Amino acid sequence: MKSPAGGLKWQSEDTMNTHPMRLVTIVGEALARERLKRLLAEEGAQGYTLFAVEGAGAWGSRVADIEEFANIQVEVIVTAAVAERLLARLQRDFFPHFAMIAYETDVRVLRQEKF
Amino acid sequence: MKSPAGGLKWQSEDTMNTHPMRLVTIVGEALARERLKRLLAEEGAQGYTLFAVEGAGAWGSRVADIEEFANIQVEVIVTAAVAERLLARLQRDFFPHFAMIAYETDVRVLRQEKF
Amino acid sequence: MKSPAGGLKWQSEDTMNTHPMRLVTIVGEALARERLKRLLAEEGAQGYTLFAVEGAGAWGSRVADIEEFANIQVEVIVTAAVAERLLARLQRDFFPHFAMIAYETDVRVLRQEKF
Amino acid sequence: MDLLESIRINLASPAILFFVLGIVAALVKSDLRFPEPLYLGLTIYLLVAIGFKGGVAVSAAGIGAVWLPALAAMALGALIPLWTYPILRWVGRLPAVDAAAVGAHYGSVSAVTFIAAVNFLTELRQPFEAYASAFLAVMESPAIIVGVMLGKLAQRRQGSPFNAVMRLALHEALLGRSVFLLVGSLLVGFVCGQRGMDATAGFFVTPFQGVLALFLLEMGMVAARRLGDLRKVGIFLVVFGVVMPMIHGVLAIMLGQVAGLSPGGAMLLGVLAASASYIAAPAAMRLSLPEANPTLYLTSALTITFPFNVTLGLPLYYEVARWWFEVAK
Amino acid sequence: MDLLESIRINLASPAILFFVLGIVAALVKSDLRFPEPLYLGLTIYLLVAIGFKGGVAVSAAGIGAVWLPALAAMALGALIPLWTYPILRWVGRLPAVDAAAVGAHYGSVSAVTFIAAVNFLTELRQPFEAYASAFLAVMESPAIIVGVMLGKLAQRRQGSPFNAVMRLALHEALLGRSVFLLVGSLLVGFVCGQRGMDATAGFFVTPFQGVLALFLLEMGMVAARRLGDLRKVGIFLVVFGVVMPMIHGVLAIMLGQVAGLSPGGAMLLGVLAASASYIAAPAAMRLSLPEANPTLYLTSALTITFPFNVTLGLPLYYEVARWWFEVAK
Amino acid sequence: MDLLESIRINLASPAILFFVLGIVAALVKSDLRFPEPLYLGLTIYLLVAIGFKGGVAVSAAGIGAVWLPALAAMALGALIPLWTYPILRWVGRLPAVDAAAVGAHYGSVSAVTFIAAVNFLTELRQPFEAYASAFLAVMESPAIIVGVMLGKLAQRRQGSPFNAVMRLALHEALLGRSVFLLVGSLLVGFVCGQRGMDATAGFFVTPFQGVLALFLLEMGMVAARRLGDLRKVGIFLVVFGVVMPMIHGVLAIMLGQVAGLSPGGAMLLGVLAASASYIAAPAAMRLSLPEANPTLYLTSALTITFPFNVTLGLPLYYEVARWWFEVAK
Ligand SMILES: Nc1ncnc2c1ncn2[C@@H]1O[C@H](COP(=O)(O)O)[C@@H](O)[C@H]1O
Ligand SMILES: Nc1ncnc2c1ncn2[C@@H]1O[C@H](COP(=O)(O)O)[C@@H](O)[C@H]1O
Ligand SMILES: Nc1ncnc2c1ncn2[C@@H]1O[C@H](COP(=O)(O)O)[C@@H](O)[C@H]1O
Ligand code: NA
Ligand code: NA
Ligand code: NA
Repeated sequence: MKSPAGGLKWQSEDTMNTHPMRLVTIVGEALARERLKRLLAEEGAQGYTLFAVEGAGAWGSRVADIEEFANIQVEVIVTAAVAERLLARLQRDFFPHFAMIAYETDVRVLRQEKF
Repeated sequence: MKSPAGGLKWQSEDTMNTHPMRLVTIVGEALARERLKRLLAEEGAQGYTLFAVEGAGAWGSRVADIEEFANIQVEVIVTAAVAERLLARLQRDFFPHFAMIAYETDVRVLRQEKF
Repeated sequence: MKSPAGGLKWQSEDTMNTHPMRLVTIVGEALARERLKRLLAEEGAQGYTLFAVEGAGAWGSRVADIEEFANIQVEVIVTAAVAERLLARLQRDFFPHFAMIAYETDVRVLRQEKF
Repeated sequence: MDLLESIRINLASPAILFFVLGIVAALVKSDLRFPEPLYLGLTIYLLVAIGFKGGVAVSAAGIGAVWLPALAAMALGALIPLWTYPILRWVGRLPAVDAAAVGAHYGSVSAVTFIAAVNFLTELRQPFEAYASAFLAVMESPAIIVGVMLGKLAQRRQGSPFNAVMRLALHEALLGRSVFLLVGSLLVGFVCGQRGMDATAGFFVTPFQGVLALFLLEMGMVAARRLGDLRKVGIFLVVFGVVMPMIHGVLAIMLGQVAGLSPGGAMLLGVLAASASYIAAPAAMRLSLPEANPTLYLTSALTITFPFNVTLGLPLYYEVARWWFEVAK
Repeated sequence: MDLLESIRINLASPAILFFVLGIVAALVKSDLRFPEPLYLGLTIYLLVAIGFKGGVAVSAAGIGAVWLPALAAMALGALIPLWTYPILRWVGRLPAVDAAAVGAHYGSVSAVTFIAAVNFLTELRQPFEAYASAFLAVMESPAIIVGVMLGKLAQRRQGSPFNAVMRLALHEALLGRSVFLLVGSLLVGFVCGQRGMDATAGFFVTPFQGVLALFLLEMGMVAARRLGDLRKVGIFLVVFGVVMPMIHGVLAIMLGQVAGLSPGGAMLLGVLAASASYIAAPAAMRLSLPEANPTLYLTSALTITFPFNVTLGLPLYYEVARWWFEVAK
Repeated sequence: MDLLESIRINLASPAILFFVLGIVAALVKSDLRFPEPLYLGLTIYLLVAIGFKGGVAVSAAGIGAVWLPALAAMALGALIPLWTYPILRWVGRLPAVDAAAVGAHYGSVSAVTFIAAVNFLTELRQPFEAYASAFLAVMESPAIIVGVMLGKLAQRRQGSPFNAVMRLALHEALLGRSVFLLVGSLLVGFVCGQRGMDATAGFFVTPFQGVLALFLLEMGMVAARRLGDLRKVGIFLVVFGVVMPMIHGVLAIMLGQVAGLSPGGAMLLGVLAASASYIAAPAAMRLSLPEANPTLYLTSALTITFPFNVTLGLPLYYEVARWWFEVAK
């Protein structure tokens, strides 16, 4: 019996083709781009998607005009284990020095074996 | 007892470092940019992330070439209370006049105190 | 009784104004842009949002400089039924030929009738 | 040279041919795209260059020669929404707020149409007052402000308070990107004078006509993408979008002659009056009169009036100016 | 002047040196990046400028002088996939669909290589038929269409229906961005003639060579980022990517001489035949022959043939043209 | 001509007036924006053009004439952080790591300030050594490296290992976008020489001054957006950001005279010493000294020193150079 909570049925984590996975989203200084990529590779992410964004937060507003002061958002789909390691390392190695936030979302992917 | 539904364990809203929070996403006319920023500030969001996007919806297709007719997506992480106020005000003040959609997602953030 | 799992209350799928819906996210080659749009229209999506992104995955890294080799991310909010048809067709018609991933997320929208 | 010959010359100019190519690109669904930063870069260049050149010209001619026709231009812009309103409201049967919004667009101006007119005169070697860009700079805002006031008065009972809306409208009308760049560059050019022009002509003058041609390629695509909306706006607006420009054009040419302009300068004033804004005015309307229907004003300004003006309008206003200056002599 | 001297001159030109600088940038992992809109802006400019100039030249020379060599160019482009297919399939042991796809790339052309060749002749003050850009415009599509047909025939049993795929291929081959811009600007230039050129030379001619240099900086980075894929394609394709261009180049130079071109014009035809498409053809293949492996055709066209052609190929084809016209006299 | 007249000429130049217009745009909150690709395109153009021209000039003058003043320039850049460190640390009471970071910025250079100085001399028709861009190219990195070393030594007990950080700093200082483009284009220009310049002057020279003017419009907005941070940095840094450039400028002018430069060339060396980096240095500091507070160094380099230098600094250093060469004669 997968889902005792009938009201949650629509979440359908048991759909035929899709598999639960974590989407980790990181938003912060574009200058950290290469370091982030390296972190992702080290922790075993199989890919990533990167957006040029504009933003504002505790460290002030980051207009998207000068790359050196610009923002990026990185989204990466990983297993729960990798997500936890990733978030822990972000917390430890990146947050003290970079304007940055991170969060995770539950998603369901096609082709689990890719991630 | 947190999770009676064993199958939902992977959602791990009880992970050590992360805290449940709401991600409110707004997609619509770039012209509303400044008003949206003001709304976010008024309702107590501590930051936001903004994307230049292309889109299509009920109000027709918005190719990303002329800024005046372009689209933006704004993502903002807030508490449940702020999310509700935000969505209510979007519904009331923005939807009648702007091509716009909004939705919320459950996410888990690091450093809850930031939001 | 909607939610037997007290700990999941914050997901509030029962908030006054919002309605559960699926967000399908597709990331892949920009060259597939027109085909993807056609697919979305065929399967009954009422709109979409499209991002120019940079990315890396199994098919190598896709720097955002030459459009022909660039990446896009498409996000589309649909009903559960449409989401399933969409994912099935992506799996069948797109994945064998294009560098592409897809996943779905549970979201809660305002104005359900739009989607 | 007669009207047909003028039309032929205009249609065979690079700028207009690239405009047509852009329309074709959209119609055949070529995958050609101008990403927004490119569009924005071309816009900024064109506005800065035309403003700067105008400012240098004002400094050469002296404020004394410019203020009277500039004032006439502003007055004309401010008045147009007042008489188009009743036409749109009662002949065209448009809702009040839409009548106000469309009127604002036709009182305001299109910088690109003006630049195409300058191009056209340059190709014909017809002299004109180079400071006419100053008219462009001052004619963009007044009609927007008048239009928003009309619209708000017409729907008094509704919506947001009058003052808040007017503040928004004023900000957009006076500090929106295109007005700001035009007026700002005009002032810069005015202060620099010829010395500044000598230093920067290699950028602001040499490539100017070619950049316009490339930009019109993009504008052709933008206009043609809205061709489908023609059906939505109805026959009245299509006629309005062709006839009103001609009336305004002729009126302004006469006004220009009275204000002491040359035939070339009067023709440029005519083009300004005839043109309809499709950048500054829509942006202001979306923010200040969001109740107005953008399909109406965008389609008429961008898909009817703009193409008409740059293809047939320019030679027409030119011949009218030449004829009127003959007659009035 | 001999081959070595020609090579020296080419390698010391700004365009090629910036190309090398781009390769270095990628190799040392500098954080230099050209964002997509910038890349797109430069591409659009180069294609429009070369097409427009070509069109003006066609209008000056008259269609009569152009149609025969243009037809020869098209035929050559269409035929190349037919003879590269067996070589790739049975000598190179490539799968059928890959043999068809690679052949399409070598029958089609690279606009940037052509522009670099024009640059090279200009620096050497070697005269050439300015209307040669017309050959560029007509040579891009035929090989793509032939290649897709070959590929589809080769895998008849499989996949999507032949007609649907050919429709896609035709759309991409005839209306893809680069073909559309080249052919469109050629037509614009043809209609405008010299008068249109006079108006826009400050944009389409004056900065042209410098823009090319900047663009090659970016192309160096793009090509070098794929250097790692060289290992994946195998030695056969590396040899193919250098030898076939030389064969095609020589062939086309002879053809050009027969068709009545000058040595400069024949060399340009040689460059077109020698060059391999890395924009239009890959896009068309991804959409019409998605089963083909992009690493094979992209690496050979972009990372082997393109660098070879712009560095050593240009002087080589130039010397061959000079020698052949001596011999054939 | 005296100081006031020099200031008047500089303030009335298009470049500086557009800079002021940019400041106004930010202050009145106009919706004018330069999207990142546009900013990046202008930057790349300016760096490549100035580097390339410098390289051509070096090849004309010969390495023999350049190496000595270039070495002096490098030494000066490397030394500046050493004496600004104690001032910032003990007079300004900044934390050690911030003192090191700010010093690195003032030892490094601002390419845009240098280009504005070249513009200024060109407008005044004052001759200068065109190879002075070589000083710009070699002065960007040394101070960054010295500053990072200082900062790491000052916080030895903490954080990441010294060697790893220095590798990062070296990579950023030597291969960061601006250094790479400047040095690379310099080499390209050096190899091409005048022949390459003739081919590309229509792009690298003709529009150059105008592009700078447009770019300064954007820089005005960028600098003004940080005006609010002035309150955060305290009065000491404001004074430092105006006084230190004057001291460094005078020092470098004297050095330039000793090294055999002309008054124009010495003034350019002065401008380099006086300028503070706001692109390469901040990027390197964020990565190599992330503990340093960016508000301090960005505000002082970008919002205090940069505007001071381009408005009042340039005429000042010019008059100092003229006076010193009189005195020292
Ligand atoms: N509450 C928020 N919602 C969405 N994005 C945020 C939020 N706070 C910060 N950000 C993003 O994260 C970046 C860094 O945040 P900070 O470290 O707070 O300056 C900002 O520039 C934003 O793009
Ligand atoms: N079903 C949808 N899925 C994703 N994005 C959408 C959807 N519908 C609308 N949008 C986005 O929201 C914008 C405004 O929508 P509309 O008000 O329907 O025109 C569109 O331009 C799209 O970017
Ligand atoms: N694990 C991942 N997380 C986020 N995005 C990914 C991931 N894997 C692939 N992608 C995105 O999907 C695109 C196509 O992936 P692929 O088919 O694996 O090359 C990549 O270019 C990325 O933008
Ligand atoms: Na008007
Ligand atoms: Na070829
Ligand atoms: Na300095």
